[in-house]
Parts: sequence; structure tokens; C-alpha cells
Amino acid sequence: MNTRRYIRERFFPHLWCPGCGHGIVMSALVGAVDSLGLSQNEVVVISGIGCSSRMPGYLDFHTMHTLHGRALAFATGVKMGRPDLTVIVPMGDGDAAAIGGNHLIHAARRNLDLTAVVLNNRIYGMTGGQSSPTTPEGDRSTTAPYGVLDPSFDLVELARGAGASFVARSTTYHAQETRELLAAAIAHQGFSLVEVLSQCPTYYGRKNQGGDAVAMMKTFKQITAPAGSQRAAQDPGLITRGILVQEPRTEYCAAYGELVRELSGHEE
Amino acid sequence: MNTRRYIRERFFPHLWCPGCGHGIVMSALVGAVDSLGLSQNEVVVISGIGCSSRMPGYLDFHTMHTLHGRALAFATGVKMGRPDLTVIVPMGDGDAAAIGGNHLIHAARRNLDLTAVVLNNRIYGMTGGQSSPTTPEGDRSTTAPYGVLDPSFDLVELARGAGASFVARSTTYHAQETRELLAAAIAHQGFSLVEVLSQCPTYYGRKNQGGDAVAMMKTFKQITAPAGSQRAAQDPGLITRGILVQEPRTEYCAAYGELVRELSGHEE
Amino acid sequence: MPKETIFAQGNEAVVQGALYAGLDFYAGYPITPSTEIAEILAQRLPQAGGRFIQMEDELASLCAVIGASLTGLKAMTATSGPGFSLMQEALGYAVMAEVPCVVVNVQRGGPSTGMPTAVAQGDVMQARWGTHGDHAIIALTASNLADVFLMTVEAFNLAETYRTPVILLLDEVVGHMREKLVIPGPGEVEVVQRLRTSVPEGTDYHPYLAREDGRLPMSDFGGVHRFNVTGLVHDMWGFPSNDPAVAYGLLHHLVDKLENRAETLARYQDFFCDDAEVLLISYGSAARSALHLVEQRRARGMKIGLLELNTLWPFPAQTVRKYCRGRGHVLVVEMNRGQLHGEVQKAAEQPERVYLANRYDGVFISHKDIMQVLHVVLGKGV
Amino acid sequence: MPKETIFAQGNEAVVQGALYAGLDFYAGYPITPSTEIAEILAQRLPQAGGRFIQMEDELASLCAVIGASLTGLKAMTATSGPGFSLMQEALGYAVMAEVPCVVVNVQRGGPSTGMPTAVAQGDVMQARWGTHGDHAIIALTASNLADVFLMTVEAFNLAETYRTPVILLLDEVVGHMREKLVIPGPGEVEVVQRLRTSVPEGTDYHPYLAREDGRLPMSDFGGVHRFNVTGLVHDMWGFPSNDPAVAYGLLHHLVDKLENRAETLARYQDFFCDDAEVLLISYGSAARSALHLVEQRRARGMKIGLLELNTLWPFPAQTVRKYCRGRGHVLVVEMNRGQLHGEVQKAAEQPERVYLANRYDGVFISHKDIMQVLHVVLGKGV
Amino acid sequence: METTRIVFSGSGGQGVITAAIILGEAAALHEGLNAVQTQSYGPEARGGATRADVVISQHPIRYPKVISPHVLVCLTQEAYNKYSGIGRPGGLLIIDSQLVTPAKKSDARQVALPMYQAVMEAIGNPVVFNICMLGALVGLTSLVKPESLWRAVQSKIPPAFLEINQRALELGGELASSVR
Amino acid sequence: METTRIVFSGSGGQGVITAAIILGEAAALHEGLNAVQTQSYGPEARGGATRADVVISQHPIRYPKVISPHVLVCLTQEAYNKYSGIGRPGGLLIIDSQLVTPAKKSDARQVALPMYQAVMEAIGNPVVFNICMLGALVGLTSLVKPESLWRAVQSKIPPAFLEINQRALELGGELASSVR
Amino acid sequence: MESRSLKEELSVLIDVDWCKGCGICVAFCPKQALSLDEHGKARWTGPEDCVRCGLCQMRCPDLAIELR
Amino acid sequence: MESRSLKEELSVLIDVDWCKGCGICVAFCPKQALSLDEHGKARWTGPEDCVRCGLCQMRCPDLAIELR
Ligand SMILES: Cc1ncc(C[n+]2csc(CCOP(=O)(O)OP(=O)(O)O)c2C)c(N)n1
Ligand SMILES: Cc1ncc(C[n+]2csc(CCOP(=O)(O)OP(=O)(O)O)c2C)c(N)n1
Ligand code: SF4
Ligand code: SF4
Ligand code: SF4
Ligand code: SF4
Ligand code: SF4
Ligand code: SF4
Ligand SMILES: [Mg+2]
Ligand SMILES: [Mg+2]
Repeated sequence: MNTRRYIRERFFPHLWCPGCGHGIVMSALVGAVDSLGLSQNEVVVISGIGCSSRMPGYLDFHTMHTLHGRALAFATGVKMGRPDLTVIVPMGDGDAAAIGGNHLIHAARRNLDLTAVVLNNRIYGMTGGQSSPTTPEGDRSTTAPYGVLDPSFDLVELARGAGASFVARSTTYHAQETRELLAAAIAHQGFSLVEVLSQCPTYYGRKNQGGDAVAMMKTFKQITAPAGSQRAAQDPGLITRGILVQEPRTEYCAAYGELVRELSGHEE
Repeated sequence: MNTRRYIRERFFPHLWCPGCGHGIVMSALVGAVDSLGLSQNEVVVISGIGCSSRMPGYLDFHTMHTLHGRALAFATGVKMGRPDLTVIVPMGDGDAAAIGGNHLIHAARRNLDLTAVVLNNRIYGMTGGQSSPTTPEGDRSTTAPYGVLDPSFDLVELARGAGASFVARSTTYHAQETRELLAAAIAHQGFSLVEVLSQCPTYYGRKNQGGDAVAMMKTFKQITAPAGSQRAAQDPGLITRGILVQEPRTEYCAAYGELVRELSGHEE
Repeated sequence: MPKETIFAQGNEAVVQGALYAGLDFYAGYPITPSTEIAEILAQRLPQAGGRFIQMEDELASLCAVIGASLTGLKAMTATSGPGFSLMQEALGYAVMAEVPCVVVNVQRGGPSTGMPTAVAQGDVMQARWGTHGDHAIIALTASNLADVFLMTVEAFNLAETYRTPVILLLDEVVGHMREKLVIPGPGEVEVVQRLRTSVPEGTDYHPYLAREDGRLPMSDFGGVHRFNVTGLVHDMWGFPSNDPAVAYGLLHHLVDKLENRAETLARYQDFFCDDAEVLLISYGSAARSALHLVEQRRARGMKIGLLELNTLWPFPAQTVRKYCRGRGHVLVVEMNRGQLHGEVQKAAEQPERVYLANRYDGVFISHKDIMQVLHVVLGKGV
Repeated sequence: MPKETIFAQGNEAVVQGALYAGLDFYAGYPITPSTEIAEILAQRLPQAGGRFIQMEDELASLCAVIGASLTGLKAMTATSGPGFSLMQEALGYAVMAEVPCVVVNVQRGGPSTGMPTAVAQGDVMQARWGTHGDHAIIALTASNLADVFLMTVEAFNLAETYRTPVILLLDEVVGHMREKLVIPGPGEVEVVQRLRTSVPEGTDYHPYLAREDGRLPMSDFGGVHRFNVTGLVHDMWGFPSNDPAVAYGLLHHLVDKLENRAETLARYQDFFCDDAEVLLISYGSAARSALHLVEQRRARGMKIGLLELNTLWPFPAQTVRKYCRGRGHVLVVEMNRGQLHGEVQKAAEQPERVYLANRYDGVFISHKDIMQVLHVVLGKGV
Repeated sequence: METTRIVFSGSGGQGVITAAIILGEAAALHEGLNAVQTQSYGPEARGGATRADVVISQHPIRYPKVISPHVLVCLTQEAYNKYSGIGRPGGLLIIDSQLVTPAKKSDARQVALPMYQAVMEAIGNPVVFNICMLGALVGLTSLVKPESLWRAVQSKIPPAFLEINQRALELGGELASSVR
Repeated sequence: METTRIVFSGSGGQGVITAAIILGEAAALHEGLNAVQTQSYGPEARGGATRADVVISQHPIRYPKVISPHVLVCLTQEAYNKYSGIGRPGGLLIIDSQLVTPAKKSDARQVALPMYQAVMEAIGNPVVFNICMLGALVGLTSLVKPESLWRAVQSKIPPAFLEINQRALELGGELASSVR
Repeated sequence: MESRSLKEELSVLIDVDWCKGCGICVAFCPKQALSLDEHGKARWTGPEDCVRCGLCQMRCPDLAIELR
Repeated sequence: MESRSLKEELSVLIDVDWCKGCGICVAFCPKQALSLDEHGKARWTGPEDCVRCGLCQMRCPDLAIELR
């Protein structure tokens, strides 16, 4: 694969910190798009605001860097406007689950064919290390100097509870798996959410003795296991990876298109 | 029980339509508070905006009618300010799950000791019959003249996915059960959500041939069954009632109070 | 040839105007007194091949509208005070990213939840200054259904021409009032279509480079040009920049493209102004009562006239100054605590002659209310 | 006796001021350049027996602050442009329900995401008009750490005195700049405590009935008086009302309690104004450059002075008019496209002599920038 | 035709707003007149008195509300209590004789018709009460031609209900002629 | 003391902002002077050149930024390329001799010191590089007394690291005296 | 007190000003002890059949019924 | 082409301008075929051991590695 075809080389080297996991996710995303044989003109990438949200600037698709937490709402308009386009929505954990939580659950419920990718570094990277709703209980951040008191979201369970028709999870350590899951998510007809655990060595790592990027990725390997695997079964404390929800359901744009055809005779 | 002790009689007869289920829920709530022996001065009732949100005006507690969708955010401040008070948050389905969805899932996650009551009439009553995120697929509303296309939330599953420590469901037909569930929810240490199916004969009923209030309540009887009952087991299409999630978890204010005591020596 | 004559609400006139202008996409969240716009469109839009969606809140609605617009669609949302407050962040985004779209605010009594079913015109200044940072905006209004229709079409036209969100600032009385509406036939009213770039595939396209005439041709998402859209200060390709010169240029452009054209953008009507010694200035439903009074008093020989503004922002200061010149008294008639009154005073050469006839208690201002103020102004007491 | 001298950021001065004023509760959401306020409070507040919570967004933060205030706590939130836009609906609620609280907006470059790390003063008009409906607001600002401290205490004092949200409108330079801060000892600066009702249990308490002095005594949630709080137009018990007389009275009260006290609420400082032929008017960090220029030019014999405003809203029009009177030239120095300039022009007797020295490209305005404008104004070209 | 101002009042479910719209439409679309219709509703919409205003004129109508109505219709006691005072001397006040007990004498000419009773007896369905009232109103005032009213009714009513609406209109006309 | 304006520049991880704060604090809290410290950072904070300004004076300081610095410190090549031009004639430009290759002659007096190398050799931990630089700066300029600087360092550094910081300060002083 | 039965002790009191005549109490009374009168208001027409179960009170949306 | 092995066909190319020296590729190369040079940049120091698995490319956060 010629990665550079899909990126805006003039902005490289990019601005992410050395070892930041977000670049690995972006690389996997490019790989997924490539593996699906999509043309660049039929892909739209829409982010919110955050370190993760630098991604659209780096990618040579139709790109949009929106407002913190609102990417899925913008994406809803784009998809409704052009149902034929592939719309991918990379978001940070704060972006997706703190300020943007409502759009996430509604997108999941509505089942518009969007691919949401949460780059979950379990911290606010962009603003310098505050806790997010996915920062594990007890961990430290600049706004939780005594440790986080409130339980974190399990994004997979949240999306499932909201009715998502496709939910998957991986980590930056599992880069190839991430690419495959992203490809499957994009291929899925309907809303899909892929959570990728990503390292922020600069803030999360430093605040929580997580070590450098390499150490954090090793941790991802240790604390996760493929869903349905022996390891997962033996240790329920492990975070499961893989496709965790997959249910065929009517896609919203398709249903709406059907309605328009019925009412107006318009072929779309 | 002397119901009138808990209400502001001067605003009665209230403004809800004849047969509106919201009054039954209010009655059950008053019953629950009474059964717990709470004094009126230690109860705060905080609503958003909607027909359901007329409730605080009618109840003789400390009351607050806030902004559409934001009741739980206001309630969070009240509870943090006075953890010793009982804070009850009645909301409409639109209020709680449309515009207020994010506050709902975050309140569930955070596990502050609030009692959220969703008066789910599956429609926007106040504004005249638009669809809500709980309007069943295919049903009609003024904004879904051809039937709702998107799947509705299962509020219980949504709250469960968000990590709620207590979730229950009942209907206005099951008024006594509702009272008991509300009492259990208030007694629960941590966030609790009680969904009560409530009839809006004026809009939901009319738009969907639901008949009058009596007919709608009969429907509630038919389409629900106690969780764990034979009927529920036999017909998975039925909506389950009763306490559906109940897990002891650290309450947020308690945890924070502990932190304050440690750091400041303040006894609260 | 008119297409059809209907007896309809102001909110329906908005729908008719929007469909006439080519509305393709509507996203919204119900709120009194604008809800009928959504309700009628939920029915009509799919019939016309367009798309309607009810979003989870008002902010999401405007975000969706912006997204849809970027795919080339004419897109709109409608709300009222509280929802308009919630939209402010996205409104600023549309300004910054120069995305054409229409935002209808059917005003009701504020602040806060206020008086949801009562009439008011309290969001005039908010329409101009509600989002953070320096910016400019277009806001139009109307007092009768024919004008509601025309101003709705105009809102889309100006949005497309200037690549900007346009606010249609109505009020409860206009929104809910029913009267005859003659719907123009195709071609009777000009409809501005999106200006798309003529730059061919493979040639560098600059989404944020103005042509000589000041317009910025667009390229739809999904088309042959791939560019970036952001709410950050950006260069002519749409990529973020921290260069002060770029920031300076962009802010100038964003503000000046509208503020410097204030008189071009000014839509207004005058009634009996030529020899008027007393000039009423009004807009929206209040202008109906003002005109009622003017006609009534003219019949009795009083030299009184009305300037009705359809463009509120950018404020047509020169036009207003010209109209105020040489009048004995100027009365601004509005349903708030003097929001446009302040602008008229700034514009007028003799601000001390600019008075306010207003009402903000939820009751529709009447010709009698205005007359009462006029009495006082004319030194005749109450 | 000062408690302590520290070398700190403006944002830390806010924290110190808030703790001095008796801050009990903080809810917020991180955003540059205000984040340090939250970060420091996350650490300090529980040490002081208070409570800090990071909410899911800015709107929820202000809602929580309002809720906490109603239980009797002194409560605050802090944000910047985009977050301030998101708070507008709740800000209007606090105005309407008359809930004392403090909202800090450390301004950055806008509109929209703009230039998140750059300085700007572009939210001045938004602070006044950002929420829908007629209302009034207090907004304070400061240019140095001592004043940041004092204005923070003042913000709490005025919030309590007038039962209103108070906006502390800082900017990136003041927020991030470090200098010496002498923290006053207890009692050195007046701290206004909440005025609680003296009405005993069992007697009818009116949460929205002003005393003769205009103040409205409060009763905490959880106390002996049970009343209702709403964003709807309400009567003196806090219950919704549609009575036009009630609406009229309430809106008058809400606006007039602040606007009629504009000069009482005016906090400002003058430097070398007595004989100044050129008057600079400035606020926030821009006032530092203005003062720099004034001191520099005074040293060379120029008759130039500075009026530094600490109260931006209600705009102290009379004070400003008085200061402008008789000057050869007035220059408003600010980092936006002339937001306060417009107010000064409205206030001045000779608006044509009021000029604007500004910068809005993300670069901090310097004495040199101001001098350049002054040169032009004085007819000396560039 | 000179300007005529009409106020309909009653309770939420009685269809007074629909009646006002139908009358306005009849005048505006089928008689070449101008007509403006407004309504006022508070949060009490779901109880309390509903009010709908119609102004009809051959001249352009500016001020859209009604200050002193030429014709005032009150269909509930509550509406009567609230609005009967606004009628003008020489005006017409129409009330339902079963639902409203006129408490005081008003300046207007007061006409009490057993509309509700007639509808229930002759048609048996209260939904056409408002149409019967319109029939009576037009019978008493000749504000618009019956054909115009009928065309306006047709545009608002599903075909299945046309017959009972026609019957109600006639019924109203008959009641009117009984007192004319 | 008359006004002295200092600019520190380098890359994100080098602690130039901390250095600026320490210097400001030393002057402001321990020498009775006024000091103002500011910094500029773009979204490029995580790459690119970081800059921190300090103004020290016995007079009140109004304009808080530095336009033409009396002392300019550049700790990376990128910072040098970006900022070396802003130094003033007669000013002082301090660079790290290993990390920066002076490309052009500047108006300021240019002093290259092997600070990084010295720190790595003598202490082996790059975190105290900025402190060594401060030691050198104060050694070269006598802006503040070494004791004041040391007190400011103490207030910012956890006790466990005090020793290596003290060592770094001395090291900087020694390097400075070598060129004085 | 103890010796008096519930039946004697408790009455079903209906506040006609509050009752909106929705018919819920009537429809769900297990003993058909309630009915709507000619004004559309609920009436306790079968006190002798009534078992004082309180369901009517619990289900009345208008808080118009009290067992006392 | 078919007959040429992957080994011969593909090289691990590292863009030193893009590499930020995080060491991820080095740490996770199954064959220890990579190392950081004195400037802290990744180098393909063991081409003979390298099995062209592509893991380094996939895990490089800076898109600095390509197998070509
Ligand atoms: C409305 C609004 N609030 C707050 C911010 C400030 N902000 C920018 S990014 C961000 C959070 C970033 O964290 P996350 O979403 O987890 O992304 P990451 O940087 O960790 O990839 C915040 C709070 C903003 N830009 N807009
Ligand atoms: C920000 C905002 N948006 C919209 C509204 C209008 N509004 C008031 S209540 C309501 C929905 C009511 O539905 P629900 O929450 O289900 O309560 P119900 O009336 O059905 O009990 C809406 C959309 C509002 N008041 N504020
Ligand atoms: S701060 Fe964290 S998330 Fe942001 S670029 Fe650096 S490592 Fe990545
Ligand atoms: S509209 Fe519906 S929800 Fe509202 S009061 Fe009437 S019945 Fe109840
Ligand atoms: S349930 Fe209540 S409101 Fe309904 S009929 Fe019975 S008493 Fe009346
Ligand atoms: S108490 Fe029971 S039996 Fe008696 S009237 Fe009420 S519902 Fe019927
Ligand atoms: S391709 Fe595989 S074996 Fe070769 S260098 Fe990369 S990771 Fe190591
Ligand atoms: S993973 Fe990439 S950035 Fe990191 S050391 Fe290897 S080549 Fe360099
Ligand atoms: Mg993150
Ligand atoms: Mg509802």
C-alpha cells in the first residue's frame, strides 16, 4: 500500500508527540480505506476538536475539523446530504464521550451509516491532561490530582445500550487488527463504533507512571484479550477486543431514501 | 396518607389534560416520599421543561423548574452542595433522552445519589406531539407523519450501558408498583433511574389510535410483564417491569466527602 | 403567474419560501413558537425529494445543517430563543467556515424560558453578538406573509451569495398569524443558486480565496476537489494557520464582506415618509401596528410615516441616518427594551430626537400603545 | 497584613480571589486558556473543604453551579469563547432566576475555534448580549494580578449583592501572565456574604420580592422555606405567571437593578487624566500597553492619560462621557474590531473624536501599535 | 366590506381556532377580501379559555389582533366570564345556550342559541359543534357567503366527515334564522 | 535596577518556561524587584519552538512581553533560527554550543556554552539542563543573586531532585565564569 | 378503633373541582363501585361494594380521590 | 517477479525527517531488525533478519516507515 497517496504530505512530520498512538490509528485507517478500494473522493473524514482531531488535516479526503464533541452531528448532515459517501468520524474520548456523548448515543440509535472511531487515550490530550469519562477510577489527571473518583464509561457497553448495530474494540498495539476492524466497520451498513485504546505518553503516561509509548503499548497487550478467547474467559478483568456487537439493521438513510422515493417518485 | 400535605393545593386542579398519566406518577412519587418518612424540607424536586416538568410547581418541596434537558446537571450541583438532601428529578422522555441524553448517561456513570424519574409518554407532549427518541419505530407524530424511521432507545438498556447502579421500570397502570419502585430508587444509595410509561392521550394517543387514557393504560398492562415472570419469559416481545439493575457502588458525594475530610480535616 | 394562493401561518410562509428557494435539507428540534416549520417540512420535504431530520437538540441541528450544506444542499433549521442560545457555537462555526445556511428564530418572550407562547423581539442584539469573537451576520425579518415568503427566499439568496449563515428573525405573532399568501410562480422571484468553482479536477482549488467580486466559489463534498473545513483561523485552502497576517486577513474578510455592504444588503420599505414630521421605525409584527397608526393618523392629517426594516443586520446605518434627517421626532417601535433603538440612536444625527415606543410584557404592541408614547413625545402628556 | 506573596499566573489569581471570597463549589470543563483555573481548584478546593467537579460540558457546568448556589454555596465556573457560547442558555437562566454565581471567560481568538492559544478581547459584546431576551449583566475585567484578585472578589460580592451571575472577562495574556501577587490577609478586602432572609419558618417568604434597598434575601434549598425556582416569567413566590403586569415588573426589575446602577457598579482607574489632551480608554491586558505608552509619552511631555475600565457591563456611560469631555482625542484601545469603541462612541458627546487602536490577529497589542494609530489620529501619518 | 373584527372563545377541544381559520379562509380565498387570523394561548392551553381572533376587511389589515370585536362568540362559561366584557356597544355576542349562562348584561346584542344541543340531537357527534356555530354566525351576520364557508370547510375536513359538517352548517343556519 | 528583558527559547521538553518562571520568581519574590513572565505557544507546542519572556525591573512593568531582549537564550537550532534575529545590539545571546550552530552573526554578543554536554557528563540527567542554563545566565549577567535563584528553584523542585539541581546551577555558573 | 372495619372507617372522597372525568378510576375499580355522573365527574356510587383497595386513589391522575 | 522472494522485493524505508524516535518499531520488531541511531532516529539495521512482516510500518505513529 502506498500510504502517502492518502495523506497530505506537506503537513508531515505531523504535530503529534513522539510515540503518540493517534498516528498508529490514522495509519490503520488509511490501510482500511485502501483495503476497501475506496476512492479518495468518496470518503469524508469529520473530526471534533482534540489531538485526535488533527487527523482530518493530515488525510487527503474531503475533510472537516468541527467543534468539540459535535463531529457526529455534522457527519449526520453530510451523510444525509450524500448517502453515497463513506463518512468516517475520528474522535477523542473526551470529544466522543464527554461533551459529545449525546450525539454518540443518538447516532448509535439512529443507525445512520457512519463509522465512528474513538481514539481512546483516556485523557484530554489537547488541553494538557485533564480526566475524561474514560479515565479509569483512581488514575490521576491534572483535574483529578487525588485520583478519579467516578467510574469510567465502557464505551462498548454504552454504544450497545444505545442500540449500536456494530461495535468493535482494539488497541494501537494491535495495529493490524485495528485496520481490519476499521475496514469491517466501514463496510458495515449502519452506524459503527470502533474504540481504539491509544497511548498519550505525554499526559496520561506521565501522570500515571505508564512509562513511555512502548511500555504503554505493552500494557495494552497485557490488559486485553480477544472476545471469546480462552484468556478472556479465564480473566473477566481483561478488556475484550474484536467485533463485540454486529447486528443487521435498517440503515437510516436507506429507509429515508425509500420514503422519498415513495412520496416523490424521485430516484436518488 | 394525606396526599394534600405534599402538594401546593392552590394550583389545583392542575393543568395536565384529562387522563394524562403524569398525574398518576406524581401521585406515586408523593406516596413514595411519604412511605419513606422524609420531611418536606429535605426533599428537592428538579425538573427540566415539558408537561412532566410541571411537577415541581405542584409539589410542596424545594422545587426547581430548569432548562429543557438539563435537570440532572442542575441536580448535580444541588446534590454536591447539600449531599444530605434527597434530590428527585422528574423528566420527560424528550427531556431526559433527546436533548438531555448526555446528562443522563453521565449522571448514571458518576453515581451521584439522584433519583431520576422519566415520565415516558413516548412523545413531546408540551410542544404538541413531535416524536421523541422513545417513540416506537413506525409510530406517528407531528414530525413523523409517515411514521418514525429510527429505532427508539430502550432507556433501561441505555442506563445500564452507561453504568447506572439502579434501574427500574413500571407504568401508570401499575401505580402501586410505581410507588414502590420510586421508594426503592430513592432509598438506593447512588444514581437511580425509574422509567414509568405514562399516557399522553392528547397527542400520542390521538396520533396512534391509542384510544383514550383508559385504553392506553390497558395497553400498558398488556405489553408489559414483571421481569423474571413466566409471561416475560414466554414472550420476549414484552417490556419488562420491576427493578432491572441494582448494584451497590460507591456514591460520588460520599467519595468526595471522604476526600475532603482527608485533605481538609473538615467534618461535613 | 402565481402558483397558488393559500391562507396560511407565517411559519408556513417560511416553509413555502424555503421550498421555493430550493430547500433540500432541514434539521431541527421542536420549540414553540417555531415548531410548525418543522412539522410542515416533515411532511412536505420528502414529498419534494428533500430530507428532514429531527435531531437530538438545537446545536446538533445546526451542525447537521452545516454538514448538509457542504455536500451542496440548501439547508435550514428553525428554533426560538432557548434553542437559538444553544446554537451559538455552531453559528460561529458557520460564520468562520463560510457555510451558507439559514437559521430561523421565531422569537418569544425571554430571557430564559420566559413566556414561551408570548410575542417578543428580544433577540435582536443576540442575533448580532450571540457567538463569541468578532464576526458579522445577516439577519432579516418581516411583518406580513408576503414578506416572510420573500425574505425567506432572500435569506437563502444572501446565504449563497455571501457564503454565510443568514438569520431569519421572526416573532410569535408573525409566525402564528394567518393571512393570504400568494405563492409566486417559478421564476417570478429570483433564486440564487450555489456558486460552484469552475476550477477543473487536478487544478489547485482554493475554497477560501475570494474572486474579484468578493464571492467564493464552492466545491461540494464528494466532488473532485478535496479540501479542509475548520473553525480555526485558516488559510485559503482551509488549513489552520497561526500566521497573524492570515488571521488579520480572514477576520477582515469575514466582517467586511457584510459590514461594508450594509447598504447593499439593506431591505426596507417606507410608507408616507416624504413629508413626515414624525418617523416611526419598526420591523416584524410591531411594524403592522406602526403602519396601522400611520394610516389612521394620516387619515386625520398628521404628517407621520413609517420606515419598516427587513434587514436588521448588518444594520443599515446610512439608510436610517438619511431617513431620520430633518424629522421632528423619530420613534423606534419594537417589542423589547430598546435593542434596535440603540442602533438607530447611533446612526441618527440627532440621537436626542430618537424615542422608543415599546412593549415587553408579552402583549402584542398596538397602535394605541404607540400613540400613547407619541403623545408624550409631542409634549401632550399621557 | 498580607497573607502571602506569590509569583503566579492570572488564572491562579482568579483562584486566590475566589477562595478569598469564599468559593465553595466549582464545576467546569477544560478549555484553553482558562484550564489552569480548574486544575488549580481541583487541587485546592477540597483542601479548603469545598467541592470541585468536572462536568460533561460547559452548559452542564454552569447548570451545576446554579444548582449549588441555590443550596447556599458560592459557586463559579470558568471557560473560554466556545464554552462561553455553550453556556448562554444557562446564563440567561441565572439572570432570570436571580442566582448569584461567577462565570469566568478567559478570552481567546475567535470566532469559532479561532486561535485557541492567542490573545483577543472579542467576547465583550457577547458577554452583554449572548443569551436571548432582554436582560442585563455585570462583567468585570482586569489588567494585572492584583486587580484580577480584587475583581474576582468583587465578582462574588456583586453576584451576592445583586443576585445575579457576574462575568469575569479576562484574556489570554492576563490569564497566563505571571507576576507578583500579594494576597491580602483576612478582612483586608471586603467580602459580601449571602443575604439570607430573616423571615422565620411558617411565615410566607417571597424569594422574588425586593426589599426597600433593592436586595432580595435568599433562603437555601434544604432550609425552612420551600419555594420554586424557574426560568419562566414568575411572580414573587417564584411561580410561573402569564400576567403582563408581572412580566413587565420582572423585566424592569431584572434590567434596571443593574442598568440603573451603572455608575455605582463602575470600577475604573485613571492615570494622568487631569490635563490629558489625548485620552486612552482601555481594559484587560490591552490596558497595560496603553499605560506603557502613557508613561513613556508623559516622560516626553505629551499630555496623554488613560482611563482603565474594570467594569465593562453595565457600561459606565456617564463616567466615560465625563472623562471624554473636552479631550482633543479619545482612543479606545482593545483587541477586537471595536466592540467597546462602539459603546464609548455612544457615550461620548463628540463621537467623531473617538478613535480605535486595536489589533485582532492574535498578536498582543503593543504601545507601538497604539502609537502608530495615535500618529495617524494626530494628523502625522503613519 | 368595512372592517369586521370577530373573536371566538371557548375551551381547547371545541375547535374554536379551526372555526376562526375556516372563516378567515372563506373570506380571504373565496370572497376576495382580506383576512387575518391570530390566536392567543398560554401554558393554560390545555385548560382555561382559548381565544381566536379574525379580522375581515376589504382594506389591507395591519394591526392583526382584535381590540373591540364586532362579533364575539363564547362557547364555555369560562370563556364567557373572561371575554364577554370586551364586546362593543352595538356588537353581537353569540353564546351557546346550554353551555353558557349569561351572568350579566353586556353592551352587545346577546344571542343565545342551543347549538351544542342541536348538534348532539341531530348529528350526535360533538366534533362538528364548531361548524354549527360557524353556520349560525354566518346566518346572523352574512359576513361571508354560505358557499364560501362551505368551500373553506371542505378544504379542512377529510371527505369522510363532509356530510356531517354540511349538516352542522345547515343546522347553524337554521338556528340563526330562528332568531333573526 | 533598570528594566531588563529576557527571552528563553527552545523546544517543549527543555523546560524553558520553567526556567523563565524561576528567574521571574527569584527577582520578584527574593530581590524586591518587579518581574513579569509570559509565554507564547501555538498549537505547535508539541513540536516547534517554545518561547518564554521575562521582564525584570525596579519600576512597575506595564507592557508584559519582550520586544527587543537584552538577553536571548536559544537552546535548539530551530529556536535559534526563529529568534536570533530579535536580539538587540549590545545585548547578549546565549546558545548551547552542542545543540546550536550559529549560522549568522547577530548584533548581540554571542556566547556559546557547552551546557547540555556538561550536564550530561557531570549529572547524566537532561532534566536539569534548564537549571544549568539559568546558572550560566546569572553567572553572565548578575540579573539576580545566586541565592535568590536557588530559593526560587527550591520552591519549584521536589526535595528529591534538589541536589542535582544545585549541582546544575553551579555547573552553569562555572561555565559562565569560564567566558567572563 | 381496632374493632371497626376498614369499610366503616374509610370513605372514598372525590373532589369534583379537581376531577376531570377521565374515567380511569371507573374503568379500573375492581368492584365497579365508581361511575361518572351527568357532569362527567366521578362518583362513589357503590360504597357497599367498595373494598377500599385504594386503587382509584392511586390511579387518579388528578389527585382528586382520597380514601379517608 | 513471482520467483523473487518478498525479502528481495521489499525494503523497509524510514523517513528520518518524519521519524520522531519513539522506539516503537524497534521495541516490537519480532526480529530485532531495527534500532535507533545516535540522532535518535530509527534505522533498518538488520535487513537480513527482517521478515518483511510490516509490523513496524503498521505501528509507526509517524507514518515514517514504508515497506516498498
Ligand atoms: C466547547 C469546547 N470546550 C472545550 C474545548 C477545549 N478542548 C479542546 S480538545 C479537548 C479535549 C481533548 O480530549 P480528547 O477529546 O480526549 O482528545 P485527545 O486530545 O485526547 O485526542 C478540550 C476539552 C473546546 N475546544 N471546545
Ligand atoms: C432548548 C429548548 N429546546 C426546546 C424546547 C421546547 N420544548 C419544551 S418541552 C419539549 C419536549 C417535551 O417533551 P418531553 O420531554 O417528552 O415531556 P412531555 O411534555 O412529553 O412530558 C420541548 C421540545 C425548550 N423549551 N428548550
Ligand atoms: S498530548 Fe498525548 S494525545 Fe496529544 S499528541 Fe501528545 S501524546 Fe498524543
Ligand atoms: S399534552 Fe399529553 S403529556 Fe401533556 S398534559 Fe396533555 S396528555 Fe399530558
Ligand atoms: S380518575 Fe380522577 S380525574 Fe379521572 S374520573 Fe376518576 S376522579 Fe375523576
Ligand atoms: S377503593 Fe377500590 S374498590 Fe373502592 S372505589 Fe376505589 S378502586 Fe373501587
Ligand atoms: S518488517 Fe517486520 S521484521 Fe522487518 S523490520 Fe519491520 S517489524 Fe522488523
Ligand atoms: S516507530 Fe516510527 S517514529 Fe517511532 S522510532 Fe520507529 S520510525 Fe521512528
Ligand atoms: Mg483523549
Ligand atoms: Mg414526553
